[in-house]
Amino acid sequence: MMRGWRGGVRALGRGVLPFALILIVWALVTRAGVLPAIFLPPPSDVVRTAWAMLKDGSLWINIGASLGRVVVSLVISVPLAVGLGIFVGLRGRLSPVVEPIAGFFNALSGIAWLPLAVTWFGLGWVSVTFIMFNTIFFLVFYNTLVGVRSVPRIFEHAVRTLGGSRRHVIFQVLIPGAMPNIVTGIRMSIGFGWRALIAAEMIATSTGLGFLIYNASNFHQTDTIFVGIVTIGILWLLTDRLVLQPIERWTVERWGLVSSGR
Amino acid sequence: MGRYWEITSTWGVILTVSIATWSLAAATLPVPDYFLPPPSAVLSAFVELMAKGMLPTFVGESLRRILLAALLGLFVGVPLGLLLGISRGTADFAYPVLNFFQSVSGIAWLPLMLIWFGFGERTILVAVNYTVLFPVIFNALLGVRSVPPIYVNALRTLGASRWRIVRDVLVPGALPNIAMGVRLGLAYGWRALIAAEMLVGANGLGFMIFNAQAFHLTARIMLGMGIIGALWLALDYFLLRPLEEATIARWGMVQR
Amino acid sequence: MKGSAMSRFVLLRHRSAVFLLVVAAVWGGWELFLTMTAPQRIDPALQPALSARAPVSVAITLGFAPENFHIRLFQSYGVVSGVRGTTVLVNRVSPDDLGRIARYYWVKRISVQSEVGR
Amino acid sequence: MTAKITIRGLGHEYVNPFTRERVVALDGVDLEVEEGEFLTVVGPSGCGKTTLLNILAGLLPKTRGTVLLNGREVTGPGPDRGVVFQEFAIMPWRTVEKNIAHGLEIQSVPREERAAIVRRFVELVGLGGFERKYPHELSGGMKQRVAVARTLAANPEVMLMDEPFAAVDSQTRITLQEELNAIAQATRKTILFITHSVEEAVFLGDRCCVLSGRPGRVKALVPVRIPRERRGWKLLMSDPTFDAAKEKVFGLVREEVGKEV
Repeated sequence: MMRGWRGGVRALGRGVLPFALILIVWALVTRAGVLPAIFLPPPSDVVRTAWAMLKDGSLWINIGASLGRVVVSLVISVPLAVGLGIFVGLRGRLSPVVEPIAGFFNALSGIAWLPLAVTWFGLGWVSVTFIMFNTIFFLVFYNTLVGVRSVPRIFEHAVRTLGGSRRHVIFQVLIPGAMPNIVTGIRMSIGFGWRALIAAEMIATSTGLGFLIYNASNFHQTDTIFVGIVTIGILWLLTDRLVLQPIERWTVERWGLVSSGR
Repeated sequence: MGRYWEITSTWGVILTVSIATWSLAAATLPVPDYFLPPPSAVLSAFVELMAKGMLPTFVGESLRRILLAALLGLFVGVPLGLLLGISRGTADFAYPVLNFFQSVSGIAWLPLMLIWFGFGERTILVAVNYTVLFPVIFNALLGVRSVPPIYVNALRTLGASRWRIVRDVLVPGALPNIAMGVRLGLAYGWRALIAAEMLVGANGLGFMIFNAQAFHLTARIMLGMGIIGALWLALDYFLLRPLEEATIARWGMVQR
Repeated sequence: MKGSAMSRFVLLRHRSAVFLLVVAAVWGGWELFLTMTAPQRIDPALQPALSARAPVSVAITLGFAPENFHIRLFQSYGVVSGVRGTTVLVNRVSPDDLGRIARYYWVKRISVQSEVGR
Repeated sequence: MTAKITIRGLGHEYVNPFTRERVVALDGVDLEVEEGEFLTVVGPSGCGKTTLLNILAGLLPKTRGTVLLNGREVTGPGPDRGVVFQEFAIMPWRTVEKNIAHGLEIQSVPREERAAIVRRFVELVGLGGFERKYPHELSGGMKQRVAVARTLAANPEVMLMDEPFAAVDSQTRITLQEELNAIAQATRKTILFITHSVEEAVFLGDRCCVLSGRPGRVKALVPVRIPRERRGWKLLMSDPTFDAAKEKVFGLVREEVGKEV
């Protein structure tokens, strides 16, 4: 039943109606000349700028820079975080202590690391990637750790009584059992990581969508700002639809599990 | 060996080892002093900033802004989300718009707001409240839409009025999602606040650590980071988690 | 709170309520403390100016050399005309603002500017 | 011929790690289970039934006493002692087929042989057509059937069952009991079945072992001399031997429950 409602909404959700309406209102407001152009440029300007930026490649460069950082950080930190999360999760003695500490760094993850990163690595892509890595790593590590520890012991007993060794318990019980939390951790880490990246790019680099928008505001190029903002929105919707939902559907929903990720 | 002893000893070991390595690294690493100040420097930074009255102001300003956003989120965001969610028409219209605006992080709007509101308190407030509000509204709407229809139909067969259905089924049913929306909104909001304070340069923890970096006062950066993390854990443990437990535990509504 | 009915009493003992009460108490107590201790920081010589409700130029002495934070803070109350070691000279401060400045616990003393001399 | 399972002087104490409080669960249990026998264990709640099973399964280290399987000391969990738990301990992330084959997979039985065994037990427990389903798509009764099939597929020396039908509605329970009876007949497997229901214990068991209240001790062993083939609910409704055994066991358990309160 829940699937029916949500599916129905999403089907309609893809409808263009709402956005068309907003565009019309936007166009009317700007034509009426109530606001100066630097405040709210007409949609036609934004489209023209977007087209120009696509043609001269500047938009692609910035998208590439931002997405590149996301992918690099994900590729490095997710496997490391999942591996360490499971390793610590197995250590009954270690994990009750590491969990609150990981919780603290989880709460701290994000832009709060920027000043320290800049102190250590100076302005530039190293600091930004460090912030991305930090955000993603701790979110995934914490959720994996919690996930491993929340797998009901009954499954472990079941495998043991089937003659399963520690290896079987890890790969056939703990990892799949922790999967809902791991998936939540990854989903959250991309959400928070993406936001941290945009903020960090505004401060610490000279490429990327965050920088594009912030720099445009210094020159009052409001149309470029809107191009950047719309791009960020679209990129997130694509990531959500093409990456996050398939992972979730393939793992968690198929097994009918619900995760309690934080 | 009792469990208590086991846990406390592990805590003891981890804390002493980490502080020791930190101090050792601070003393021996061939880097300029400001790179890695020892724990003692962070402590003296705390004492200094308290004596100078700066820390209470920074913490006070940040807390004021996030709590304001939380109140706004609860008393404006939630009702708005429910309102939009109740009738299918508004829900189907609002869902894609909210989904888009929720995916554009508050910080991405900051440059535009700098143009609209300039480098001041208003820009920070708008950025933070935007970041908190949209996940709250979005999840409240989602919560209402994901209440299984059988509950609605059950009440309808009892001849319940539309208002009663909203009050007795839709709102309680949506509570777990609302709690999650508030939690997510504030998590995003807290980070957007720190970033906004850095960019706009108004008193607050974000500004504290960003400004400290300009003067190579790394001890203050670390102190600020510690407080940012600790404050969130306190907010989470004392306010957000109970909110979530109250909603989910009360109705055992972990929707499959 | 295993989903059992939340009776009024249990609600109050719950950690959220306790946390809010403690925060409110600490904050209230602190504000009260500041309000109580504020008058001691104001130099009696300033009383006539205060009662005259006219803006006044003052010298604010701190326990430490002021940082940019403090200068900016005082600028929101009046015109900062100079800094002498741990003293900040602020002109045209309204009596109400003076009362507010007096409440900062890190302010040692607020005295009439002329006494300290340009 | 030595007994399949020999338990002598088995005792067990739970020590609360925080408060150091000691609770004696079992005190001097002596019991023997013959090859191919269906022994049911019944007793008041808290008499250590599950503790006994967990020790036999090797999941719980015993405080004292000896536990032998085919004459060899039991040390840890192993495939020779299959266990069906009260909660549905089948993996939510595995299909019915993969769950049943789980034990065989662990013992690295070749794929084709595995598939054949799984097919046989899917039919035996009546799960035909559900092979591709995931546990969250099954009813409680069907989940427990998967658990039984999984345990039997691993071909253990002994099957230990910890109140497997407690969390199932009464109709399904009766069908599961009849099916288990048929399986016991077909496989001649040695089964130790823990239950709190006297009726279930007498219906299923060749012998009923009644445990005393805490600390658990073997109070009595009541034989149920009814051939397996005649054990069907319709038949037993009016069978004097069944009623007599039920009365006896019920009396013994009542005595212990009285002491408990």
